[in-house]
Amino acid sequence: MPIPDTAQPVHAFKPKPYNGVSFWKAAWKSITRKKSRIIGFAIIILFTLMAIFGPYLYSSHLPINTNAIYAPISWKYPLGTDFEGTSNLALIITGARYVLLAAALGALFTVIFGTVMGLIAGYFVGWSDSIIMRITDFFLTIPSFPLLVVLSTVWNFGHPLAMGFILGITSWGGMARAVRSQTLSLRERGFVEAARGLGLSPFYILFREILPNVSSYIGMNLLTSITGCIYAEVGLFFLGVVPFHVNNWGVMLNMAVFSAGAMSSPDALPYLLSPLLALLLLTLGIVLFLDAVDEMFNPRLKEDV
Amino acid sequence: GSQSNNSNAKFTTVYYYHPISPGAPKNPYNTTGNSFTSFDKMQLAWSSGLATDLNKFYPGLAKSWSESPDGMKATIELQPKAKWSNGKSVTADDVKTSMAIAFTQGTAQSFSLGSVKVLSNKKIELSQVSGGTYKSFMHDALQQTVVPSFQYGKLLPDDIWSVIDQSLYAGKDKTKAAQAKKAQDQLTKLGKSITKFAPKTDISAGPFILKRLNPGEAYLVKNKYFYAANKVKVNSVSLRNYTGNQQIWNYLIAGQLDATPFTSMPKNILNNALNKKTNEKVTTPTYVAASLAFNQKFDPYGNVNVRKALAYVIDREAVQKVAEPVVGKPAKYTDGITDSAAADWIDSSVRSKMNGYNHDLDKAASILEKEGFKKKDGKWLLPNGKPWTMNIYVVNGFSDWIQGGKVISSQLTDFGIDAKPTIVSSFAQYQADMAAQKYAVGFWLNSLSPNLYTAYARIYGTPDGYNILNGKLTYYDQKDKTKGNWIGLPEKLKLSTGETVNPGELTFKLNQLKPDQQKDAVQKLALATNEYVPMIEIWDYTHVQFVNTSRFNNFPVKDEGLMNNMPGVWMAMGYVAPKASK
Amino acid sequence: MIEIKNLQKFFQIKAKFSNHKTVHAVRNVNLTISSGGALCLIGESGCGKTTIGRMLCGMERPSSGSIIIDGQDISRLKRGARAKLLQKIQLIHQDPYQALNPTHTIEQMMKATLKKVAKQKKKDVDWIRQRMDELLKLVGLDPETILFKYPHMLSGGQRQRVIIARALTVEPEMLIADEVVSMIDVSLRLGILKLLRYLRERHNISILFITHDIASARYLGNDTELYVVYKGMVIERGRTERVIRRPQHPYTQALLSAMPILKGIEKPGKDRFVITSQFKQSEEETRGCLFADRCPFKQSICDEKQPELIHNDDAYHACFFPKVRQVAAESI
Amino acid sequence: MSDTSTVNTESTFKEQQKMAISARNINVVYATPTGDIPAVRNVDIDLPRGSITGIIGESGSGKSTLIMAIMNAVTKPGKITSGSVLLNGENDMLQLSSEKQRKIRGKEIGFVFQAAQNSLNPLRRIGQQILDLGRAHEVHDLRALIKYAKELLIRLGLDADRVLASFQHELSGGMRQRVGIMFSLVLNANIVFLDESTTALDMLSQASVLEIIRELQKEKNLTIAFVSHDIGVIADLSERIEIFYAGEIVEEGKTSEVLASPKHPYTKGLIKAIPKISGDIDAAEPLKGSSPDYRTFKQEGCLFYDRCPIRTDSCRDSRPELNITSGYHKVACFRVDAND
Amino acid sequence: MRSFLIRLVWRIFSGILMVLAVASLTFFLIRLMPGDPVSAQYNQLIMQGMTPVQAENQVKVMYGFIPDEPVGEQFINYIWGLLHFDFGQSISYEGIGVSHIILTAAPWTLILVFTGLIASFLIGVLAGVISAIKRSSPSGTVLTVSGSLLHGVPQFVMGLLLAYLFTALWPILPFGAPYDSSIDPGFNWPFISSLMSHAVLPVVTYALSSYGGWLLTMKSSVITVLGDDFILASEIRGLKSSTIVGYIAHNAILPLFTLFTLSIGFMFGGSVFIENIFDYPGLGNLLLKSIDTRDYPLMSGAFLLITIAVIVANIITDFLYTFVDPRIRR
Ligand SMILES: Nc1ncnc2c1ncn2[C@@H]1O[C@H](COP(=O)(O)OP(=O)(O)OP(=O)(O)O)[C@@H](O)[C@H]1O
Ligand SMILES: Nc1ncnc2c1ncn2[C@@H]1O[C@H](COP(=O)(O)OP(=O)(O)OP(=O)(O)O)[C@@H](O)[C@H]1O
Ligand SMILES: [Mg+2]
Ligand SMILES: [Mg+2]
Repeated sequence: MPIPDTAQPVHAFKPKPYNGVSFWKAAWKSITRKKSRIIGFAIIILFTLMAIFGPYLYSSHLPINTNAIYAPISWKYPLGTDFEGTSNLALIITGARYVLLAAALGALFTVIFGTVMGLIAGYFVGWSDSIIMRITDFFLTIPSFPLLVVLSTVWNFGHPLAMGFILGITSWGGMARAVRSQTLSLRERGFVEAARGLGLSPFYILFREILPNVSSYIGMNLLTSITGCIYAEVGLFFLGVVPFHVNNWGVMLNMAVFSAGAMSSPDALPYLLSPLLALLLLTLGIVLFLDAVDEMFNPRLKEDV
Repeated sequence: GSQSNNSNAKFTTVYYYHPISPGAPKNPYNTTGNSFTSFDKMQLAWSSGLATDLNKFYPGLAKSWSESPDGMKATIELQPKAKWSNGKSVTADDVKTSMAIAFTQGTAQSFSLGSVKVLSNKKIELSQVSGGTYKSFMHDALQQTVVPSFQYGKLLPDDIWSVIDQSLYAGKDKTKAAQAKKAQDQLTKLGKSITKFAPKTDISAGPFILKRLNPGEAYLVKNKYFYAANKVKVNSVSLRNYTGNQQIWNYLIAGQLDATPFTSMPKNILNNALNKKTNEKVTTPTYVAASLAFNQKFDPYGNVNVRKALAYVIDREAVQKVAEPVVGKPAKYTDGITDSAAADWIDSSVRSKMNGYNHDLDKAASILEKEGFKKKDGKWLLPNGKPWTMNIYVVNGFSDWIQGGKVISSQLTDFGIDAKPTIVSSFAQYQADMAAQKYAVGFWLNSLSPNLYTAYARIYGTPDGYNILNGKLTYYDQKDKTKGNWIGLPEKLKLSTGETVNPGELTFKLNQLKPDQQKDAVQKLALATNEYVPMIEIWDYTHVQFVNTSRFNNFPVKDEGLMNNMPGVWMAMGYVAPKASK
Repeated sequence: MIEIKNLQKFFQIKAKFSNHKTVHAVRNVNLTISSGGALCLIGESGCGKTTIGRMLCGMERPSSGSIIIDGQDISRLKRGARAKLLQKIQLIHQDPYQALNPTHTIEQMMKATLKKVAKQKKKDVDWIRQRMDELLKLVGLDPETILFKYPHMLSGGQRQRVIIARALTVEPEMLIADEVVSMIDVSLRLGILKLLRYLRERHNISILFITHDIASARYLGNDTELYVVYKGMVIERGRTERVIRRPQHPYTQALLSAMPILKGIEKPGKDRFVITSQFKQSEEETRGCLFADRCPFKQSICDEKQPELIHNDDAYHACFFPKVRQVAAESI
Repeated sequence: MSDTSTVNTESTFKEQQKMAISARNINVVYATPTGDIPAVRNVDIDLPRGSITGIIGESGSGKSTLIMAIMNAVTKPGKITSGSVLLNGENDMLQLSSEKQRKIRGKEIGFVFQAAQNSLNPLRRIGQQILDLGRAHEVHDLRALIKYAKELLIRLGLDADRVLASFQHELSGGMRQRVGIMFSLVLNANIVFLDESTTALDMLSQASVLEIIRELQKEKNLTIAFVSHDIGVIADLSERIEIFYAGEIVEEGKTSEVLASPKHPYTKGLIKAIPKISGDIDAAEPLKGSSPDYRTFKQEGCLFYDRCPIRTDSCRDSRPELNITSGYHKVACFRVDAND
Repeated sequence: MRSFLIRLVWRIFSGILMVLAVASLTFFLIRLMPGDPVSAQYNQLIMQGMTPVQAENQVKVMYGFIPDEPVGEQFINYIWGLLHFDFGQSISYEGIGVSHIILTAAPWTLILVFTGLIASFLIGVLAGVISAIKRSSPSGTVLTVSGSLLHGVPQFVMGLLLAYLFTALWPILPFGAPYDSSIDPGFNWPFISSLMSHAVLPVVTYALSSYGGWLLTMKSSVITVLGDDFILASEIRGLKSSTIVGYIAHNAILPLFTLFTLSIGFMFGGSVFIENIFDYPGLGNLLLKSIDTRDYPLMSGAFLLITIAVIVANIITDFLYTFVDPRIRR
């Protein structure tokens, strides 16, 4: 009896190289598919560059000009000046590094804690699941911002790493819960069972079989967590409950409101609005870009054209 | 006809002594108690707070007062018409009870009160403890709060005065000393229960009485039993809770405040406030200065020449212009007291010996070089070759400090010292950390009062290790980290006049001298401060207040001493009248 | 050779705040599959077929009874050894749309297990490539065109073939095919059935075929043993053709009657009957025959006693009143 | 060829009187990112009154789309681009006002869903949903409606009271499917569409559902269109059969006739490929090639060209029409006779 | 019904456990605090113009003792106190029990949070339905864009903008107190209108900052439900469109309940900003003030009460959910 070859494909595909399309190429494709995504991507890149190179654009301390205190918007000061005549634009640019680094770290910690916890809880159902879920519930229920405020009195999170860590600690709950429920449903999916049947290690199953399937969710969450972390962090600085150095967007907000009287006097308004503008622009970029992430991680959308 | 119309006018201001909280008892001894100085919380008299005339008082419940020539006794006569808001008369007994309570609060001890003698229903005599040397005895006594004996008396045991007597024993007898200790403990315990006491009704002998309050404001109405009720032309007062300068600016600019207490503010806010024609600015002197202080434990600030060099580097005028443009004046001299006070105290001969530390970068550089510092690539290196970096600590919410710290950092950085301000989240934290010697450089308020002892104690008191324990001066070395000595000057300072002084002792002595005897000590202290620069004075504050004339007029703007007091005092003195509205 | 002895399975259905329910999913099942043999479990939904399969491949632990693979009782083995032994039995999933990871290409999938095997066998990368090609060709797929594809680019039949190819990477001795064709288009079913038969005949891989479509069972070869399962119990067994033509148990007959008739090609068996009452997972154990509540030929003893599986006429059945009925359709 | 087509139109005109549904020239297009998919093309279909018509085709061949189009209920991104659907020879479903359409749906045409498991509102009890249905169609005696529903449920072998008081999630798949049938009949619809109503069921359930459908059909003289990809089910149930391939009908006729002597190579292959309980197993052959996908729909010539064992070059360029071979038996193939 | 009660009891029990866990967390956090609360208080008094001796005496009066019993004992006493709703004594509010202070602040926060939550929920859900149904028309797009924009704006930014607009630029709304103190509190119009006008800004901030979330979630939920088979089935059965919209709304709103629970936490978290910006005397403001003054007992009390509010609200939502979703009910 010959090998039955009934499934001979009719529309012969041209043999392609084995490695297929690279992730980055496909990602780029999905980014450029829409104008809004390109704008979002550009904004994110802009801010990333700002965070990396911003501080090198200016001398290590920004020049002050006591004759241009709260100067209005002009060519020299595109976003006006602060209480000592330093350009707000320069402050925003040099301040981006801390804000973005801490937020990125925070999002990273959130995603890492959340994913690992969620994967473990969802895959190894049983006592580890119960324990992890109790902890997760605990962190989900405690209102995280007040917790951050309280923690700020114990712990000096002046360094972006510490700030990121604490932001991650307080916000991984939602992520863990979502990843767990996805893992729970994925582990019922045939391919996980099949992988187990084939004797693949739990490590392989968790991180190579299941993880890629939640990757688009993780990618989206990474981005939304970044905004969440930026808000929380800037919020902490704005309230002034953490010790801070100047040149930080949240500190600018704090100073604009509580020392410059931006709320009571239009002179200092640019000082208030520049960090707000930066925040909103970054958020906009992330929101626009988010659209592309789902597509980037979805193999279904990779090849079909 | 318009009288009744105006009587509805509500006088609005901000009460900044303590937060207004509905839960707090209506008890003046409670630090957050809902009892409001000058409105329903009365003293015997109100100090003018003027350095030039420390003993100038405005009458409160006391109509007149006199002091024995040796300063050991004060005789006080109460307002004959003074009554509590339930119609009962204010008597000498009330004062005696209040003084007994003052012992339980620790305040009576602080001005060496020894005994109280009721001379008549409205007359009372206060005496210092035997052997007491406190020179501001009457000054402090007059500022004691007076509460009704019928309300508070029952909180005290009948033998309260014998307990007080026992507690005051300072001799060598061991049994008596033990007894005194026990009595002191009993007083402390009593004090605790008194601060917790929550009277059912607010009984006031002041011009107003508390009607209602919510977490944001207190509402008081006129007390018809007030002894000078006819002088009080305001019918109701709304006291808003103080939450921050920004809030006051907002109210001020919106024209909602009839009197605005002192707030620090940037120039744009001032301009905006004055845009409102009915806002009137009132400036009076204050005795507070902002300084940059050093902890000499940290390298290189233990070196006096380094501190001097830094004083040359800082351009105080530029700092003040940014940080405190409205209510500040650049400090001329680093001498421990404000320049306005110094004018009265420092002779020109001494003054001429003082260094103005005028902005002079070359001089600073040459001093540093002499001390072994080197400049490399525009940056100063410490004598040990390490880079020189500096964190200037300031406090969140103290916007002038933050901005000052920022400007000073810029100046220092320009000069070649990497400096940056670090903002501590709360003042409580700041003070705790400061005392725990965590900061090398930070801002400090000095010269807090017209009283020179209090002024110099800001430097040569606890911060430098000098404490008064049981009336005796005790010194703690900086090595004992728990005692709060964060300045760390040597105990003995050799002055350029050749004299060697102990600033802690000199300061302590101020406490026991009459003002006219203080001058010599003050000049030595000022010179020592100038030569050893424990802190660099940056700016002096001026007391800028606002009154709003759209609803009320006849504010005591000419009377500096009165302006230093709360509006309740103004009203009791017949100031502030509703405007005839159309 | 694989043997199952007295296999039982109880499921505790956890209800959070009330009493737990117990489902007796598999009752005293015995079966033997020789290497290269084929065995087919049929029965309606919920009767425990899948559970038997899952217990066999170690996904589920039996409540009692033993599973003996190549003479070794797997419950007596240590974890590692058991896992190794169980790899000889591979489960092919019912749903080809779920059994493949949508984020992996076929190549990635095949490589994941082949790498492991290569490591054990100390083979190199070339061997992996070679083996991959070999296996894909074996299941009738063209490696060149299929390797770089993601599952969503394949048809149901192709997927099922990929799944089989992947199961073959670990060189199993037995495949458990749990309703492998029910999700595939009718026109493609036969291809998969023939593939299974081919594997069995040419590669000596035994097949446990689970289905509720008796017709499919025929295509695995005429030496296939057919086991009819009802409520976890085997109620009739015998050679496929034998059971179809001469069913003795009313339940088997009901199943055969339920096969649709291809008008114009087939005519219905003369004794055909349809039972309309629904299958219920009984909550209490009955003393009597499990099928009694739905049996059209029930008699009073059927409620009293449980019939045993007895040998009769070169087949086994569990019925007090066995009677051969002509229910299967016949060609015209 | 021309004369047959004239005969065709004439006879159809007459037949329309007897037709419960008579659809002409239906075209449905799905707009997708990869382009428009003509899921149903130029389909004419008639459902004679009181008959059971089976529609068979592979997954994705457009069966569901067709019957949705007949009800004018194609969902986005689909669009009916042309056609007419006469109901009992009169109202054109595709032209009626939406309110009239609504009244016809449910009341005159019953529909049992492909995914009948999910065709019930998960948040309302079955009984409530029957009442909703009654109110929507202005049934005045709701009590009687419920009574009738119970009757039907009992006929369908269910515990009626329990079912009416249940939520969807409390019912098993088979029960839901039966409830779906009840819904299609409870307003006394004469025309019932069943879309793969038994696909998810196992053998016994399927057999019993089919049995019930057959009984009810006889009893109420229903017109039924039954869609399935399982030729066995259709062969068993229907009188007439329509073979669907990639959006077009390739063969139609009486079931026994078509099965006994299939004309189209696809039909032939299909019949050969079904696992059968009788006959020689080695004679069975799998159908070659893979199911039609979106590329197939766009093909120029015969849609079955790729998989056809008897294709010629002309098959690639032009598409055969559905022509009568004998009686009601119609085939769309150029080479009808080639294989006989 | 019985299982319902058992579930209720279980939820409440686990809620209490959660509160105790949070309480222990705050207890030990506070023990980790840098700087001694007592000495912080002492320095504060000096700042207020007292002499060191006076300040020392005061501090002694306020604390009575310096807590130096073993931590274990302190912890047991603390938890024991909590069980009696005794949160200890405030430091900055002399002689007042923390429970008293937080209980006077709590109603204001609750009023703001719940009015804001309910307002944003109702409006957001309504707008979500409209934007889903009209998603290809301009009005739907406008709604969606408004939702995405507002969703992106952090609460404090929203608060600052509103505060600037309505207390500075056009000073038409009051802030700084929950109502005008010269008005007699009670059920009378001047009082109620004063109450409302003072609450407008914070409530609007809450509402606007969560409106976008509701809108977007509701929109996607409605779109999901629109694609559900049973909606198509209902159409084919000829149900009235009003009935179908009802079906859609009911089904679409269920997934929002999980969001609701999360949102409660978020809203209470926002009280820290919003009450600070508008000087509203609620728990969030209290928390900040207690941190400023390093009033640790008050701080942990305020934090604990916020957590308790969130937990209680979660339990309530959970039970409401069992009422609207029959799938959960047994
Ligand atoms: N994990 C489980 N927990 C509880 N009960 C289970 C579990 N798995 C199966 N069951 C029950 O065991 C019985 C047998 O189930 P099984 O899946 O083996 O049936 P099946 O014959 O394969 O049915 P189908 O044809 O639907 O696949 C069923 O009543 C089922 O409800
Ligand atoms: N919403 C849709 N969007 C795009 N294409 C669709 C959509 N629905 C159906 N199609 C396409 O239309 C064609 C016919 O689909 P239809 O659902 O009618 O097939 P079917 O014969 O009912 O298949 P099945 O047996 O799987 O139910 C298919 O090719 C399918 O890809
Ligand atoms: Mg199964
Ligand atoms: Mg379909």
